[in-house]
Amino acid sequence: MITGTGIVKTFKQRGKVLGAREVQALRGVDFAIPKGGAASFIGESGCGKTTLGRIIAGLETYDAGDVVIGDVPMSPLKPKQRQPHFRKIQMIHQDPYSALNPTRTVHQTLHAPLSLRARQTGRSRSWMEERAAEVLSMVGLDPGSVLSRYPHQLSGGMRQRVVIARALTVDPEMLVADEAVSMIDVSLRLGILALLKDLRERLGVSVLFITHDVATARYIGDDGELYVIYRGQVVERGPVDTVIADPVHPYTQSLLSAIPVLHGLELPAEQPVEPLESLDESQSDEGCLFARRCPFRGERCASERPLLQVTEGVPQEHACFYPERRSVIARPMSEV
Amino acid sequence: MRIDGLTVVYKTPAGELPAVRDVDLRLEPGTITGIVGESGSGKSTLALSLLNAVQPPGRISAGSVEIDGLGDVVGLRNEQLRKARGKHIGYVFQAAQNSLNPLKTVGKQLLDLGRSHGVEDLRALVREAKELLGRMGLDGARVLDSHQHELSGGMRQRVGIMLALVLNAHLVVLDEPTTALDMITQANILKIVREVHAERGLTTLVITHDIGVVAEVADRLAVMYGGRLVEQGPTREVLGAPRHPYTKGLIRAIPRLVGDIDEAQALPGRPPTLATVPAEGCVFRERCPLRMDVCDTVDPDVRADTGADGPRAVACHAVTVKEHA
Amino acid sequence: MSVLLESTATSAAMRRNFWSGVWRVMKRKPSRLVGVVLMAGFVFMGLFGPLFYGDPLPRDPSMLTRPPSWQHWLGTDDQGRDVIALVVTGSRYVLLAALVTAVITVVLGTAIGLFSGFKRGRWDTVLMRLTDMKLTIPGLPLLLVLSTVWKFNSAVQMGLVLGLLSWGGVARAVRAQTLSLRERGFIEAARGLGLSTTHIVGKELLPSMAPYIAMNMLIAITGGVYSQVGLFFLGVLPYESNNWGQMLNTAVFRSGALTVPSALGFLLGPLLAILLLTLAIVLVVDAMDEIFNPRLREE
Amino acid sequence: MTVIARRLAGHLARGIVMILVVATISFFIVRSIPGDPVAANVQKLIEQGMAPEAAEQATRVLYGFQPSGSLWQQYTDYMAGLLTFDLGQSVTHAGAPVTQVLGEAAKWTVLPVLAGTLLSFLVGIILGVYAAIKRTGKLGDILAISGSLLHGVPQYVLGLLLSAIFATLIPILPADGPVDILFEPGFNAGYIGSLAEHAVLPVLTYALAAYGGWILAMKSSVVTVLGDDFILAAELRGMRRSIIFRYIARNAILPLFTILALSLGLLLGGAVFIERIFNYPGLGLLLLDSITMRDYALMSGAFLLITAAIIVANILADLFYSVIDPRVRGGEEVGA
Amino acid sequence: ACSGGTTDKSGGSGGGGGLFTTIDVNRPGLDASAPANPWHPKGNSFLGYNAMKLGWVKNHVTDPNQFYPAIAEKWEIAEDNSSITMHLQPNAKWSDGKPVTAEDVKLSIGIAYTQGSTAFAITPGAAGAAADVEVVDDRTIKVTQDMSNPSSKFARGVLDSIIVPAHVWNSVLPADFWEKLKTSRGTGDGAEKAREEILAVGQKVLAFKPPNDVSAGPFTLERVNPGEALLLKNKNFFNAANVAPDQVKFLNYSGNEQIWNYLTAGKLDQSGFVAAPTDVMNRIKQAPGSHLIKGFSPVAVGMAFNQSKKPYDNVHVRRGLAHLIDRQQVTKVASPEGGTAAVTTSGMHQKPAQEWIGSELSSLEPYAHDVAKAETEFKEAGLQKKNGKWTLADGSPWKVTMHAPSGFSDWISAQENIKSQLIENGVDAEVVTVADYPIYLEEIAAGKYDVGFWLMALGPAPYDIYQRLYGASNGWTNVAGKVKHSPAGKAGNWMGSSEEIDVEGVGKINPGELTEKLNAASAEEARPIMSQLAKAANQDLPAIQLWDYVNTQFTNTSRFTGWPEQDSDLLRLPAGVWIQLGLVKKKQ
Ligand SMILES: Nc1ncnc2c1ncn2[C@@H]1O[C@H](COP(=O)(O)OP(=O)(O)OP(=O)(O)O)[C@@H](O)[C@H]1O
Ligand SMILES: Nc1ncnc2c1ncn2[C@@H]1O[C@H](COP(=O)(O)OP(=O)(O)OP(=O)(O)O)[C@@H](O)[C@H]1O
Ligand SMILES: [Mg+2]
Ligand SMILES: [Mg+2]
Repeated sequence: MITGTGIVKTFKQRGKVLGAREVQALRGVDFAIPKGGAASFIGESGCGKTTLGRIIAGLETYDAGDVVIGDVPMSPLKPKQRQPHFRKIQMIHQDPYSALNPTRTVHQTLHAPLSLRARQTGRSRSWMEERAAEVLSMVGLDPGSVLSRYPHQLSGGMRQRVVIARALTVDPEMLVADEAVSMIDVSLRLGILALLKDLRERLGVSVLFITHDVATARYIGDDGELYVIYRGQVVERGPVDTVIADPVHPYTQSLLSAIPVLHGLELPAEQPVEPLESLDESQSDEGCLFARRCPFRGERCASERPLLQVTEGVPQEHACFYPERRSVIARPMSEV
Repeated sequence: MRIDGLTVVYKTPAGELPAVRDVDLRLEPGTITGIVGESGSGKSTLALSLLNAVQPPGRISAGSVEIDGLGDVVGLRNEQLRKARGKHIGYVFQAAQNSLNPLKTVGKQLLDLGRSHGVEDLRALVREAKELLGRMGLDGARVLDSHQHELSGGMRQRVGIMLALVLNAHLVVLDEPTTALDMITQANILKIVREVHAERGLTTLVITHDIGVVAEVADRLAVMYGGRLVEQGPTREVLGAPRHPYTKGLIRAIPRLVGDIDEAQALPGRPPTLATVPAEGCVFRERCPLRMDVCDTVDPDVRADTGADGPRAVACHAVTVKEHA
Repeated sequence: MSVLLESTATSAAMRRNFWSGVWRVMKRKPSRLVGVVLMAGFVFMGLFGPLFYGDPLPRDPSMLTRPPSWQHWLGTDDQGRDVIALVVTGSRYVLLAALVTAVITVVLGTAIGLFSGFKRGRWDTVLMRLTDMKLTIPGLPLLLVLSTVWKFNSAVQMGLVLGLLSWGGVARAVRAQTLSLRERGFIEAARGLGLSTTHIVGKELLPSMAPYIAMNMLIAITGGVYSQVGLFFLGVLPYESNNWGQMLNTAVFRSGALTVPSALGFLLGPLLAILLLTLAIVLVVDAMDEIFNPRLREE
Repeated sequence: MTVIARRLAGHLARGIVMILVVATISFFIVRSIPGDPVAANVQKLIEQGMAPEAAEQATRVLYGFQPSGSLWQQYTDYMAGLLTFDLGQSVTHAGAPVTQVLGEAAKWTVLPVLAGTLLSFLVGIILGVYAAIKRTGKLGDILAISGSLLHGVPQYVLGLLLSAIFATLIPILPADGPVDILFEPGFNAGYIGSLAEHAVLPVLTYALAAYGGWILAMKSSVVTVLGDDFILAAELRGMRRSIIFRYIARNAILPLFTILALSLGLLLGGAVFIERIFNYPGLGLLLLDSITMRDYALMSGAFLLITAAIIVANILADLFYSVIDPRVRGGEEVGA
Repeated sequence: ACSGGTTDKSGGSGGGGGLFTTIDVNRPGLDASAPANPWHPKGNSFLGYNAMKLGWVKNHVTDPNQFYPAIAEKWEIAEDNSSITMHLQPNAKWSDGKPVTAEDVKLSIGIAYTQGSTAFAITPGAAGAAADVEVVDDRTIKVTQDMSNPSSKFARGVLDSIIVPAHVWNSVLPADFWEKLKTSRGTGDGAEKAREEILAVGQKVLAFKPPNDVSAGPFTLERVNPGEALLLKNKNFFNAANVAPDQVKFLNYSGNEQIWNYLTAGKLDQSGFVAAPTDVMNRIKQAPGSHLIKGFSPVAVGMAFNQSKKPYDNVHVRRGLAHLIDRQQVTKVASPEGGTAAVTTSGMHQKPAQEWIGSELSSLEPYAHDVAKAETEFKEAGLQKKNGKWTLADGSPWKVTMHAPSGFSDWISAQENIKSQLIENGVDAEVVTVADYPIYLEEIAAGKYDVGFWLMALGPAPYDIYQRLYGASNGWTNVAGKVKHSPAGKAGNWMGSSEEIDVEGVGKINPGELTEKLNAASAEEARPIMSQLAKAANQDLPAIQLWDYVNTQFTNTSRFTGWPEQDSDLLRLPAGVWIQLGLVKKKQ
């Protein structure tokens, strides 16, 4: 179980003598991912998804709130002490090419964390070799042909699998996949998604999935939760299918409306929301963060900020004063 | 616009390899045609060859690109070619890439463009530009006064579209118009493309790797694989009833927002690169579930027929065999 | 086990591939071969040059400062010694000092750059301010000023001081590289996996920068040669009986190489040596640039 | 404009700190020079036949203004003097203020260095463009290699070669000082002509020394710009060649301004060689002379001035850069 | 406007017959900020041009008291050197038109006292100090010597004084100066205090900046640029009619090569000696109108030993080295034009040596280059030859480490040559340089070097000649007229010769005392002493005399003629003296 409570992160544009600029990347994010569970985060560019992922993976510090791994809160610990805990959470990067050292073969790449582990647990060299082959098989690669290759000799999908295999060498409890499939060819995407789901089921690894393609969130597992982030705040949270099918927050609705309709396979939505204008970062922080862009804003929105809450008749949590279910996504032809 | 037998080769240490092979494509006036294909399938190369702008070490080795009122672009040289670009064919670059001179304001670049094409009334040009930008939901005056870095990705893309259209080009090529854009911005841009296209009666070519984009805007859809056009036809038809095994696989591989998630299946194997595209036989055979012996040696012909919404074409031995059967 | 065997076999093949790539790069421009040959020549000269001549060098008191002739291709110096012999025997001091300079420059520069780029934070700020400062203070004038305090008694000391003064550029460049590599996923991944800093620096960062560092080392060698020869030329260092810079000094300020042509050979000797060394290193660095860039190598 | 002001403030602050540090360094170097210059000078005068008392007196006059007191006291005096541009007095210049001596010498350094920089800049960028366009051909190779060679070769090699060729072998240009000694200084054609004639070789040396750097920088800059999408985009919009060329040139030259300062630093630092070889009475020669004559106040002064010039050049180059680059002007950080 | 030869680069406004160009070899860096003060170490005051003395010493080889007239037209020296009476030029005027008077001279002498120079020393017991200055009349002045410690060079000391105008310089001397001077000649605290006060005045003198140059010489300073000093002809000079150049330009230079270039281009009318390699010298000679005039220069250079260091304490080692070193070769390499190889080590320059000891010179050991003899000497010293290398008696390695100051390229070149010669004959050697000459002097005096080059045989006075070998550097100092010897390694005695030398055919002598005697000796008295010292120096070899310097001057007849002859005594006086004496003529 990995939980986060009220995580806040503010970036200061550093350096210049006068006037530092501040960016509020996260404004108090709560989340909870049970062991073997899955959570997907969506939101438009710059809403803080990557930042959150990096914080959870221990690669970034945070200003307030806390990450709790198992039942150990991280804040009181010194950086050195946090390390073993954060090692249970492994990050899968968006760009599989840069995530692998071009000067090292797959064998060398896997060897380093394995030998560390072997040293810690007093295991032998042969264990390392076995384990290397094992994790590669786990991600669907043939150890024999892959081990001696350099990253540039692998395709994007294979590289991403190697990255996942490397993460598996330390027996992680959670994988943080930041846009893990967006740079992979369309035809190969599903393979990686299936792999992540498979790992969850077989190894009990939980998966934190960050994406801008909502559809992919469904492929991590149907028991997963979907978090919609807007400007560093979670505005809607609930089971994936529920949120997709019956979004209540206008922002979620806009986001889903923006997904292209596959004419020929799908029919346009019944209540689509007009596309939003692009995000303007310099907007004021007063009231609801979404108020300025919101097509359905009410009078409370300008002055008061809604918090994530459960309201009557709405299965998912949301941060809106006027939640209303709208069917904004396309319908499959087959249903009609 | 008619593309006939277009072949573009790149010079590599392994010799000249075709990135686009024997492509026939017809863009009907007033339609939006979408080309989809995975990375490296030759989409950009094809797009550039429409303007006879393939960059060295590449060159157009065969075929023609006939444009109404212009003739064969492949045969154009220097000044003629330059004049054709911009005035007849508008080209819109990928969004996040910087297609604007970072040191000059958009307005100045607009004037440069006008001067390059001998526009007499620059004032009118500016007016036109402002109007176009306004139509796309931007404050024209402000945008013209801005430098590239002062504009967001979506705004830049709109400026790109404006520059492509301001000289009244009737043919517009958009290469990956929404890649690297936010989905909300993407939806905006797509909406604009559709509207402007309709308003100005353009002939538009949208090139993308995202089927969703094509499905959203295009009337017709062409699928590229390994430098070949493997299938084309009206978007709805191709999506709804794909014929080529690659098209089928590709559509099946799209993660679905609705419906049964298990309907989607990954396509086995991986897309070819210039060096791994087979020199003869069907380019797709390595990943094809319907592979036959003939596929190894004979390049399938394009088989065209006319469907309900327009002509369809597919290049696959298996389809041909099935039809014959 | 078979996996391991196969991997060593392929890495041998990779190595072969590498060398054939190197050969390809070399062949592409024959000038690069010239560079390699020149470089080998200089190494040979520094190592074995002095063995070919007696100590002291043979001299002919009736042939003082003579222009080039068949007997002495670059003429003789003011003591009647052959200029080529002087250049060859003088190379050891110059090259040794330059090597020491280069090693110190690169080791120090890399260490500081790596530390700074890797640690970031306050240390980075401090070290980079220091580096900026180092880079802003003009090296040669500083050396001149230092020459009043420091006694450059041997080639090694010379190299030491020069090395201590010239790490700035390398540090800055290595830091930039480190920072950009740091942003690359694989370093972050290694940290996430809990790999030690030693591993990250030694196995992930350094190998990625090795070619770059090697090139810097070569360039640092030329830098070392230039500064010490320059200082000797200006005559601010204690007299050294056989050194390229001393030769320049004597040729210009004592033998009038810039007034009468007879001493030009004496002047040209060390100048040619420096030019050839520079050329050698420029050509080799040009080749290395391609060799270590897999894309260019395989083209 | 605020960005520029902020940058200027930052630079100035840093520049001042730098100058103080350099002043401190040179102060302590001077204090640690072995041997007592006063005693040594007495010895010298005695050797020249002066009576010991007289020698001591003469020396005292020369050194009478040397600061006295504790090292700390001397240091604070020195630094306080610095604030009022008082660098002490030069022993070898009859006790004239160091600033005056430096001012006299500075013009012989600054003008040729600027002329050389300008010349090399113009020629270097033109040939750099050429080298970039022809980078795959023989000519490009030759330009690049010659650029690297010239960039690498130290200034004294260039100076000596030029002097040997044009002053000794084919004596067509003078190398015996800044001006023909027989001309009466003043605003007359003969004198000015002679000044110009004597400046040819030093300026040429400066130019050659910097030229390599320009051509290499310009080449790589042009290659980068050529690869930039906006150039292809402009071409595809059918822009005129001349306009595209201007786009390339402006964008390629811009980053070169950051190198300008480096180049000036290189030239100023190398002035000592060029001035020695061509007997130019500039700052470099002054520094060299002050070192050989043990004129410590002058030595630190010259060193300080050369460093300060480089710092100022840095600041100016950066400011100029920020004024002409709209990205900086607008506040966005480019590069690092 | 001016006729006469111009250089090929003609067109300079100042070119032509009216401009005389020269350099001041002693002051390469002309200083625009320095005052026209002859006592200031960097002052823009050029002897013979805008700075005048009472007389110009003739530098006679044996008689120190011969002069050319300057401000003093004529003079009488008392038989016993006890006084000198000078009569000033009747029409001597300052450049501002005021006459030069005895008061001017007196003030100048007063200033000279503050500088402690030769005849006007205030140190108690100094040799040859003046006791009294008496203005006889407006144009006559008499100076008497303090006869408690007389010097034969007294008159020279007096006439060698620089004269400045009282109406400009008055302020530097306090009103009670002459009383103070009197007090200072006594003993006790009062005298001590007075001396200190006078020294304090000296500082004021050095720092004094005359508002403009008022000269009694043929020229006045017009202006100084960093690159040059321009002097204009003084119309009021007493011999102005015979002064040829209208202007004199002193040129600044930063290195010898610059002078070589000036000379090869024929741009200088005259220049003092600048070391130049043979090829450059030939090139200079080829310049149109260019001439080289050589004369006697009373100085030689020797390789001196620190006898506190082994094995240099052994005279046979020194002699062996003397035989080993080919002085001809050394001179040819190091100073082909500016020196002649020393015929032998006599402690004297060859020319005065002939004057002083004549035929006896030939009986001295010439230390001809002879390797066999060197080996014999080394063996006698107990050195051993192992594998062709000489080692010390105890078998430990021996390396001759020679020191030289950095800037002295001829010395370094000579040492490099000696080094080669020594190594070729099995004696290991090295050359070490020291940052600069003052430090060199300091360190050599402190006994830090084994072997160093040493200027010797200074002239022309006999005392000066040997004072370099048997003076302070070897332990002998004159304290209040008494000779004192400090042991080796103390009080600047770095050579460390023994106090008494048993000279073959002469017997035991104390060279230091003998040298001191030369101070007051007449030429006749000096002759036998010189002979004894020559023998001592030749036999004991505290230094191996390498070469005698030659006074070489460059002149150019393109614009001016009438230069001194070869070997002329005038060569040792500044060219300004040649001009004021009317020798130099415009070329017709
Ligand atoms: N290191 C940093 N320094 C300063 N600001 C940062 C930094 N990293 C992120 N930010 C800012 O924090 C905000 C959130 O960034 P983040 O990368 O988490 O967004 P994201 O949701 O991952 O966006 P995308 O979909 O584009 O990847 C952005 O405004 C970004 O500019
Ligand atoms: N300059 C070049 N030299 C050699 N090969 C090239 C060059 N440019 C493109 N190619 C090759 O041509 C093929 C087609 O490239 P193209 O850029 O047209 O693909 P694309 O479909 O646009 O891919 P993407 O989706 O990645 O933009 C690719 O295999 C590519 O490797
Ligand atoms: Mg992100
Ligand atoms: Mg593309």
